[in-house]
Amino acid sequence: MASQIVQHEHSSTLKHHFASDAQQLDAATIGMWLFLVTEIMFFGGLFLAYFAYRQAYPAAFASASNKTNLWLGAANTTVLICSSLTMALAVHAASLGKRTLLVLFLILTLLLGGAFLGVKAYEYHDKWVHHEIPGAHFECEGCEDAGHAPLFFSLYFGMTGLHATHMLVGFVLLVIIIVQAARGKFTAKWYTPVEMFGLYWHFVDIVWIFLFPLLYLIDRSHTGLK
Amino acid sequence: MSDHNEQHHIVPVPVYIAVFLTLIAMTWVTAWVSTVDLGHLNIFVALSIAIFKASIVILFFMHVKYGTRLTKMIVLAGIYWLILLLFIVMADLWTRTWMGVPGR
Amino acid sequence: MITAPPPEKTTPNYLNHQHGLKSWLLTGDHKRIGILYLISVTMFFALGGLFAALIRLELTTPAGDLLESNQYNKVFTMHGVLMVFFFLIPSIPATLGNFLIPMMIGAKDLAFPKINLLSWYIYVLGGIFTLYVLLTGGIDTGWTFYTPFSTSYSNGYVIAAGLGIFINGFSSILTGLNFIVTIHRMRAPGLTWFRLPLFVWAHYATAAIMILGTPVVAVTLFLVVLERGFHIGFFDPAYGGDPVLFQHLFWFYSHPAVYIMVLPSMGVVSEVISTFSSKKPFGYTFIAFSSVAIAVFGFLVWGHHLFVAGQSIYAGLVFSVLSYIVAIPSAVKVFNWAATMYKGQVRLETPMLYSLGFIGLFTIGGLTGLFLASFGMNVHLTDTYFVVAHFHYTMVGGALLGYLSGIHFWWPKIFGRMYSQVWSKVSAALVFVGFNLTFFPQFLLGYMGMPRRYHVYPPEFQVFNVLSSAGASVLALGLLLPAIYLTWSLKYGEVASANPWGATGLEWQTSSPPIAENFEVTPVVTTEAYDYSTQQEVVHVG
Amino acid sequence: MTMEPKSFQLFPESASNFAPSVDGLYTYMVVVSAFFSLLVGFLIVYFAVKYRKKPGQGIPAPINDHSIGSMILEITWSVIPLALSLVMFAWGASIVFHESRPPADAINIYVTGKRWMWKIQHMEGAREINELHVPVGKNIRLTMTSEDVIHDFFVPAFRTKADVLPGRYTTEWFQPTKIGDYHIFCAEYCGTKHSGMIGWVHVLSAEDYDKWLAQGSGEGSMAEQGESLFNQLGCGNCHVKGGHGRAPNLYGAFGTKVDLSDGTSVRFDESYTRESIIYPQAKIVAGYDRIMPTFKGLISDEGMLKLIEYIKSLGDPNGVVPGKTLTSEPSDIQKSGQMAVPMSEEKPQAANKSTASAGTSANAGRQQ
Repeated sequence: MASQIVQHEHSSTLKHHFASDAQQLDAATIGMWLFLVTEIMFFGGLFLAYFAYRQAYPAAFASASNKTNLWLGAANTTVLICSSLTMALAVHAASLGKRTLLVLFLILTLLLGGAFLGVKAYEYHDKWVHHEIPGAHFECEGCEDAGHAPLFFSLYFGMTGLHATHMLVGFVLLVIIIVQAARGKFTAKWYTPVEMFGLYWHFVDIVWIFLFPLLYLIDRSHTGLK
Repeated sequence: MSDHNEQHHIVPVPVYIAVFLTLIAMTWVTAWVSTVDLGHLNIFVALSIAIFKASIVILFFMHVKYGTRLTKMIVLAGIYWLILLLFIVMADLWTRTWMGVPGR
Repeated sequence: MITAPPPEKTTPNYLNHQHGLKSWLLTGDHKRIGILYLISVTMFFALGGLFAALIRLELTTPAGDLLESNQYNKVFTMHGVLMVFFFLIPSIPATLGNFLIPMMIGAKDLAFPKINLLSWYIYVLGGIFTLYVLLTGGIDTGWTFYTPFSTSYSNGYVIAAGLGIFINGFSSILTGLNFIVTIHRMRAPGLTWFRLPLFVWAHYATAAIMILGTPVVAVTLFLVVLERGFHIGFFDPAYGGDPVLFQHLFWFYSHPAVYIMVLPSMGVVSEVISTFSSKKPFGYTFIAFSSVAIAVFGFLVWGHHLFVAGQSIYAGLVFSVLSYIVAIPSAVKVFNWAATMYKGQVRLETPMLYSLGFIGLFTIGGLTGLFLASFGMNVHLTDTYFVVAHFHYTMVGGALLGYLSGIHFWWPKIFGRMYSQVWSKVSAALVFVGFNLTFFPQFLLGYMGMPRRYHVYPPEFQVFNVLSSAGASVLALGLLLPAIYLTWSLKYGEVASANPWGATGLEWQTSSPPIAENFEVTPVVTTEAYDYSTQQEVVHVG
Repeated sequence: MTMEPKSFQLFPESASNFAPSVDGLYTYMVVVSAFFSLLVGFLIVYFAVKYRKKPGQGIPAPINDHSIGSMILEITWSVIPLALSLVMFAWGASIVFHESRPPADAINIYVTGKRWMWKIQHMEGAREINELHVPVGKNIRLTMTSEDVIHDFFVPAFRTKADVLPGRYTTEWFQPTKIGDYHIFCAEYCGTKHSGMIGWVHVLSAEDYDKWLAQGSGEGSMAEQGESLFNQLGCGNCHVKGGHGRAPNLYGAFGTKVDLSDGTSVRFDESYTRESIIYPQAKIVAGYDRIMPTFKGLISDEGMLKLIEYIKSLGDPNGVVPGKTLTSEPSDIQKSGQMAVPMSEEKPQAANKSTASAGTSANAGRQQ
């Protein structure tokens, strides 16, 4: 790119307490991965609750899970995987210093993320309409063992809600990064924020990769793909 | 200190595309398999596919395959501790009825 | 980031190279952030201590004559919450660790200075939530937040308190993250892993626990907040939820958390014992690896808090045997410290007195832990004052004494001043005597069966309670003294040399107080750790 | 109360079969701990005195690194403590196995914790609050539950305790060995008057106990009260003897293994009974339909215990040792194609008398 700054031993992006760019990048990567480890454990608590109660109340979980919309879930998974691809390609573009391509892929990622959240919001609305929100007005029409169904829906909203919160945070960060990218802040030598954000975005994708089968795909054999 | 000079390993685009297509395929495979009654195997199949999908995202999209040994160790530590949490607590739940005395 | 101005002529250091409140509140300097933590942690400690005083005062008589039951419950809850989450966990890592780790490894700063500052602000924010709870009416769940009491029955401000601790957790996570990256990637040339001071090893292990454990308690308290706020069920038996699951999640963090509190103290003690024996620590590698072993095995024993809680007894037995295994690395440390003094040149300066006190009290704390690790013994002892005495021996006798030892040891480095040697020794003696008088009787009370968290108690327990309260007043005096003479020393203390104790680490090779960038030139390490033969520039004070 | 408190003591009264073994283990641990505390204390003081450099002599000259480590020592001071502590583990484990296996001949007593009192029901019908009368020398088995939060039934003189959980049953047993009055404490923090949730165990001689029991309650035995509740709720309309009804046979069923419709099985115990009444659809017996309505909120925790005692009394549970299973009798179970739920229309008031807290009582029992 034309705007590229010539990098020397001490580039403008090197903080004073680091000895080299390599050390700085390495530190950022390790730091990001450690952060993701804390995220794994953070979601881990919810996954544990999920497995514990699914084991205790299989009938309630199976029939409550059938209340979710498999097509929307699968479509949303696809959307999120697409956004992961565009994010990976954005990092790729950044590493080659292709600014326009970088911005394009980031915007695509943003749009796909928005689509995911839109579908999620629609699903939440659907649950609201059907009173499938745990609380005083909870109903689970036709559920087996409806008495334990609130546990499934508490976990459903807890897990997808936490996931959606992560998406929202990612959304805000992504907007900032797009602006920075458009202004040419990143170069082929230094695009650490893009790379770190990519790790975050893929992590959020991975969480969904587990949420989809656990929340949408229990005991579908009796209902089929509907 | 590690002198880690290969700063970036640039992954070829076809690799990304291949991973992407596998992920999409697996998504629909797992959705379809769930409609086949495999009894208790359903959850194992679903989780195996999810673990496979997550692994290729971690290895290729997140560049861990090309990362330092430290990065790999951090990822493994995270997974290990998650399994520790899940397995030990589930082991308690599994064995709660063994004694045949409520609360023991 | 603050970029250092060109060096001035008048001995510039990190304290005086910039002035004004803004230069402190927006600093990226790990040393200044360490001091911000020092101030805030001390405030929370004082507050927690005030609640402790109320507890001991109330318990001098069997009847509830000073406080209402409800007030008493709020007092011990606030004591626990403040001391555990806002003092013990950040105490050494966030103050001394923050200050010293970059200096000990010859770095200019932690890897992420802005994140370091952010972690302090998060800590303050969490603290504000907790103070809000305190001012608006308190919380009566106990620091353990057991469900369904906390979610459905408590009449305290569970949501605000839960959020306060939830938020505070991220401060701990970010500190741990910063430490691990820094220790991995910022070490000076030549500083291999086995040349690291044991303080750094201990903090590495601590940071690992912070990263792996804290998120679990954060999400658990978050679920409690959701359950209480929106009446949705995660642990509520009304929906078939399992309160024991909450306890698993809670102790998955909160047991390793006691190692977050005590491991840094062990690091301090390793430094202090070696320095004041002028001898390389006996079994350096064993002490180093025992820290890591404690961190790893410490994650496998949380279930010994659940022996009588309705957990399966098979799970309980596994947790019991694992608890004994985690005791071994601690024993290894104690014996190695004692062996370090063997044929050393022992100087009984104040930090050494505190460290020796630590060894004695931590030994008792650890040994009484063996009582509680035994499933059969635990059934009788759990939830009694035996537990209270045990964890105060490890948390106060261990973590707090280690903290005081460290503060006295590095005070000349941090502020460039010496404190009164006489008063500090008096204070160390008072703390040791007062502590034992306070908590030893509680072991006996526990075996006799006095349950913890009791506001009123049967009269046969009074004798030991009076002894305990008497001890607490001595302890309080012992802890007030340092506040006075340390503050006094800031202005009137003798100016300290760069290395007043004849210690080895890199932090003693820069000036006291250090310059903003820690070192004039990045040091290159060529010798093993604790090489006392290379000592130069030694001035004794005292 | 009835007991003269002693002003000073180091051990609580020793009044159960567990007390001597727990005290024995305690003594062993105290000896080991005292030895190591004194050893470490001695070493530190001895080294500090022997190798002390007086202040004012400056920093000492470096000494030879002749003692910077020793593998033999490290192994010694790892292995010896490990061996000593594994004795503690094994000893403790043997005690806890003993404590976890109530003898088959034990007298069943039911405990319900409620903020802030202990409600106790005897099989014979006697009920008491914050007091528990038991005969000396007999095995006593407590089956406990809570109406609200977690409590803990702790008798220091018996050296045993167990948490009392809402929505679940826990068990505690002991054999009182000494006549006298002993403290009951709630040992799990349960709110404002936690320290007031105390009471007394009165250990009586066999004759005194019989006399005390004879005073009775006038309400009949727990099983009888359970039976009338069973009838009021209309349970017998479906749960017919011999299994001719729409619902599984309950006679002689308690303590057996029950096959469920999803292919798994569950032991018919207190927790399963409770769950099946509150969440009837959670675990369906193989061959039956999901027709039973929930009784959530209709039965108090004490009423539930009466029903359990009644169901236990149906048929002969002889030889049913907890943990062992009897074979269920498939001939007693008949398929039912019926659909309607023949619930009596009026909800029984007696069972419904309680309480706002009924909503929190639920089953967290986790059979597989």
